[in-house]
Amino acid sequence: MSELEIRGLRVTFDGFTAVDGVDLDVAPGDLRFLIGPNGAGKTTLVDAVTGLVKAEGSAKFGGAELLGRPVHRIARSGIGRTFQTATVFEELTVLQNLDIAAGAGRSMWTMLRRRKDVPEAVAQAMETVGLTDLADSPAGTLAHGQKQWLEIGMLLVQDVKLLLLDEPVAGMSHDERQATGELLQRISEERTVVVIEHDMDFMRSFARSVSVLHAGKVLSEGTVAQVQADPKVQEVYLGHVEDTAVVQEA
Amino acid sequence: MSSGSGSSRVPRRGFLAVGAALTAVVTLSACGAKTDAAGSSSDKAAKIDVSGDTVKVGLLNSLSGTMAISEVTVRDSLKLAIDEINASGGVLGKKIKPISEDGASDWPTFAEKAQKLIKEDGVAATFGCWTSASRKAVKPVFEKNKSLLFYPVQYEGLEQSPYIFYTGATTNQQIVPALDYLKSKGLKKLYLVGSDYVFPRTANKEIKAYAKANGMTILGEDYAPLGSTEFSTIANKVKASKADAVFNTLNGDSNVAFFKEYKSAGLTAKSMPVVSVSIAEEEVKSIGTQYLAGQLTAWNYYQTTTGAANAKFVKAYKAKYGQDKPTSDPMEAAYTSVYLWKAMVEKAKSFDPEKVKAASDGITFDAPEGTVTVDGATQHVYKTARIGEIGTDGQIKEVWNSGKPVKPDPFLKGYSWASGLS
Amino acid sequence: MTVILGQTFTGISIGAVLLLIALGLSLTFGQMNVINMAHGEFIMAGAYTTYVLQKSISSAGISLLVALPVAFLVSGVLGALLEWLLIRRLYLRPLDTLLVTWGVSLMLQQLARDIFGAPNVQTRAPDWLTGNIEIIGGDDPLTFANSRLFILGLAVAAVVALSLTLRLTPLGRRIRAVVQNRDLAEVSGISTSTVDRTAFFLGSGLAGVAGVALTLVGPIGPTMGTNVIIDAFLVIVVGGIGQLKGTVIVAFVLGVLQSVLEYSTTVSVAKVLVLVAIVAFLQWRPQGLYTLRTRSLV
Amino acid sequence: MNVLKGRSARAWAGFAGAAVVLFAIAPLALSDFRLGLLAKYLCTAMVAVGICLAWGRGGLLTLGQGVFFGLGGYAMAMHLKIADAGPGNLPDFMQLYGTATELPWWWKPFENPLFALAATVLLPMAVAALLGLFIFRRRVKGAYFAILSQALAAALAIWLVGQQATTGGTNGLTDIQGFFGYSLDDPVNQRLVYFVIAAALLLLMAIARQLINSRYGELLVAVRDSEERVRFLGYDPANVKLVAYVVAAGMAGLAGALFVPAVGIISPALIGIVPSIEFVIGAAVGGRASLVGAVLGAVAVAWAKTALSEEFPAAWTYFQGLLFIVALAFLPGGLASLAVLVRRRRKASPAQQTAAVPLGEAA
Repeated sequence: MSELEIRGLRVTFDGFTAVDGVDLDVAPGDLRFLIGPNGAGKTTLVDAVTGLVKAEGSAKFGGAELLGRPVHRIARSGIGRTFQTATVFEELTVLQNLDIAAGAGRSMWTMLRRRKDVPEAVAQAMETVGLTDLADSPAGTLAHGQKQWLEIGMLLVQDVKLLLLDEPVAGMSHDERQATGELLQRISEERTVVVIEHDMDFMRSFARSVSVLHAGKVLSEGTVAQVQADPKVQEVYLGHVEDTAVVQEA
Repeated sequence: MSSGSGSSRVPRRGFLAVGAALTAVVTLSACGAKTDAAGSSSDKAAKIDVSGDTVKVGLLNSLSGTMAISEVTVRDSLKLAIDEINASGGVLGKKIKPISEDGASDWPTFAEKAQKLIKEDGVAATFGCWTSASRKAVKPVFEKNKSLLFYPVQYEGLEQSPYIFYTGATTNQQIVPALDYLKSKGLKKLYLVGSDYVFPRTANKEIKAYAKANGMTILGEDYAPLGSTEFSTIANKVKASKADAVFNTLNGDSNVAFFKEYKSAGLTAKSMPVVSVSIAEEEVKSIGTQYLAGQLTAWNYYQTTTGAANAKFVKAYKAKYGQDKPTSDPMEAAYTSVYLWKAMVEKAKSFDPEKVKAASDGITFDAPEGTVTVDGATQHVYKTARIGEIGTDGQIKEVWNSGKPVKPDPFLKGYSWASGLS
Repeated sequence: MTVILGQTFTGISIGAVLLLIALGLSLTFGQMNVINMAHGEFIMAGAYTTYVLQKSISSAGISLLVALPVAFLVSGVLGALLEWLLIRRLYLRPLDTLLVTWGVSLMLQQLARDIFGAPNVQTRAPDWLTGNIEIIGGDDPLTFANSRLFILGLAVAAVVALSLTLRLTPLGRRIRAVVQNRDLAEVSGISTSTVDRTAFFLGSGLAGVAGVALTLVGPIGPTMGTNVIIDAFLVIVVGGIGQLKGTVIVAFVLGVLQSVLEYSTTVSVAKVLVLVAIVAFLQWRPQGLYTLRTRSLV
Repeated sequence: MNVLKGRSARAWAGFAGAAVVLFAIAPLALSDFRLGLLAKYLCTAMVAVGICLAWGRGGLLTLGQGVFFGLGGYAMAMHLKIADAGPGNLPDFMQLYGTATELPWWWKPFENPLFALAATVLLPMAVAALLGLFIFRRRVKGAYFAILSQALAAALAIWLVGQQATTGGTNGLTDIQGFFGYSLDDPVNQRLVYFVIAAALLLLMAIARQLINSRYGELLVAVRDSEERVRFLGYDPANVKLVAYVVAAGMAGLAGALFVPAVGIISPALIGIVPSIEFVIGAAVGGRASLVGAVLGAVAVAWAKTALSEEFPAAWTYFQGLLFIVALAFLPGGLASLAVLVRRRRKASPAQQTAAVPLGEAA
């Protein structure tokens, strides 16, 4: 199991600095929550680590530098992510979605043949995220929460070592959040999980550690209790920290 | 949801089906090959449908696409001639029934429609085609089916198909006389401008050979892609060359842009005349006399050509299609071609293409352009060459003619300077 | 020397024509990302408007000047109509829009053929536009054609007018807001459908103006639009989507490139070389000359 | 599993039925002329098979298929022209328009029938691979890709026209007499050509079907719908698209090659922007994502063109325009989506509707 190690990460868009010198260490087996107000640079940070935007500085996973490599290479080195709006392949079935996620390393010959049966990893992942009964439904017909789960399932079959989840429980009911949180805890036993989240309640229930981002910088870091006690954090959130759910926005 | 349902569960055993299909192919195609082993069939001339009291002829012109502009007028004059013939009793006692097909400015379509006319409709002869490319596309069809095509447009020569009659000018009836005319006027430094296709390139090859043998110089040669409408650079080049005259083989839309640019560059018919071989009355109308007045054209016929036959033709055409519709050389050649075919058929007393061909030599017709005579050896027509000047009224005024019909010489065999050309 | 100057001017004037025909596209394609293949037919509509007006107004000069606003209106209304009938259903499917508008363009061409006849029609240019200005006299004169200068002026005026409209007017602000964030604009109370239609009206109207200009240099016929449309799209693609300055620069660069290559090779070769150069350029900068860098969702 | 078996049986029957129609009924029912036309339509259908794969499944709007069709066609026609001319002779048009006394170097390899045959498919594929490599790597997509394709089609057509002495210019290569030793004059051999084309079409459909049903086919749809997402799963979408693009190009090349003996001509007019767009329309009308739909659509549109233009040339233009508008604006799935709708309505299975299932099993 490897560690995510970010040093001096900077991302600028036409003069605007979205991420401004972030240092971040996430240990193996951690379940780290990234919180912060809108525009704090949370999503951009994940974008930079996964190769979607260009960045300066360094981001290493398991000792290997990620910056500057193409997106699919980073993905193949064991880093997976989800997006704020669930992006699954709507016209494909749940099974097909998962099968594709499982198959980046397949040989040409395997690719050109039909799928004969359900691969073991796919069956397991379907079981884990509770979509076995819907295996043959097009992903486009799934409820919102189910799509989020399908995405997590895709990361599982992809067998990534580092999961970067962007607001995985947005739009879920209370019960669904609870189930998702428990799932994340189990997953993080063997992998490293980083979650961007606005839902403070959810964060308090499941985070092992928390980093607070503000204006492109890390404002505070530690356990939930430590962070909540930090006056700087309270100032940034203008007291909203105490609310159960901060409205999330794009 | 940009596309249809990706219904995903699909059959597995496609390959089996393909296997079956392939077996079927092999069996069937083997049959085909075997029957052929006897050798290629020899006589399979298309059947001409002469049942009933009509005889069918095909009219093959582009009625849509870029060439429709020109070819519709040819179709109209073909119909005029057919109507006149029918009104005076038809051919061998049968009324002519025209079957009009659209070549759609697309060469394979021309070939397809030619096949349809011959094989499905059983036409006795076909009239039409404009571009060399369409003629080249249908030529094998007419030759294979031993059916006749009458081609009414001036062209680049170097062709003599046994199943095509060429009623437009070949090069020695249009381009060579135009060069003779320029030479006689002392215009010896030429600039060549043409569209990028067969006719201009071939014509310019001949012009260069002529120039070499006649002490003329070619200062430049430019081709624009068909349909090109940006001519400022070419106009600059022409202007900078200080040529005596321009020989213009541009086609269609390009002429409009060329002459507008020519005038903008300050060039005029006085300072540097342009001789065009593809601008007839119809084109003058769409370019505008503002840009064309005083420029020269080379043809075998103008609407203003004198004679009773032409007066009758122009009057009949305008009565049928409208007073504002001009008549032009290809239209006249098309009109004439129907009458020539009629005369051949009547001389042969048969619609059979072989007999019609055999009867063709020496057939004459008092055409709007003057008397024309078919040369049986080349299946071209003796025509009078004319140079005209475009007037401010849009009419073309004849300024010179060859005096008597010029014998067609598609391969320029009678010209020593052309010996290396084909 | 005069050759170089002459060809540069020719290149700039080719660029001006390109710019005029591409300017409307920079709005509909560049800003709204709609590939409207019928744009060429809006140019045609502008040209035929000139022709029709000249039949009723005998003075060539006056009819040309009157034609400018009238053609803008005619093509603009056609564009708004097209947007309302078809394009608004297709905003999420840009490639389908391409094929649908190709169908529209076929029908408009045939319509023109049925109304005005298949042959080209002619318009008379006013006398003050048919001559030329002598810059260098003498044996090796350098002249600039009046019609080309007029088109250059028209193109510059149109660019200025468009960029001022986009920058200064409330309408322009709305258009930019919708382009940048459609959903946000919608919730901020902007009627995006009205903005779309207005932008389409403007873009298509500019095509009409280009059509008037083209009557001075080229044929006026049913297929005149198709002859220029691909070139116009290439200008936008190379310039960068949504970038007026990219469109302007690229139009002139391509114009000069075309004229230089035409002079030193042949027109066909020049055409092929320019196309190849464009493909190569897009290898280097796939998003065009200027791009907006933004944080994008997937 | 029963459903699966039922469907594969139906597809089997479909293939067999198509074979019977193409190999038995059509040749018996149609005159030589109409059968020749059908051969031509089937060639456009072969292009449509590739378009179905690349556009319908892969979302690549291939507006430059004319280029590949033309390359295949020219490769075939060049060989046939050389063969017609006989050893040591130049093809007729070169004697007429050219100055060369021997074959240009780039014609020479086509003297070899095997090289020419391989080139009809491999040449378009190689060109597509080269282009695709550049274009997809640099993530040129959507509108850019479509417009670039058109620009290339235009460039190739203009170039071919300009090289009259060695390519026949606007005329193209015409008057092709023989097809690998068989005279094309002979109606029996024309039928043979038809059978070859019909068999090739079925073969291409089988290949496309296999690709669509394979894991690759699923991945291709995934790339079409969300290219970035696929990238985050560790695939390089450029390669995925490249395969579909190259296969489609090969199919268009084969279609062009077989078009030549069927129609007897290949010319730049078949390569430019307009024919390239016309190739797409058939697939669009029939249903771009459905193989059968695309093929039937291509044949139907080509047939409608012949039928309508025989009667009303102007009407054909209106009709063609209308086809584009109706098929794409109002029926993006093409006619095939109508068939699917009908089938769904007949079955009206409630199982499909119950998508929202509560969570529970997660823990």
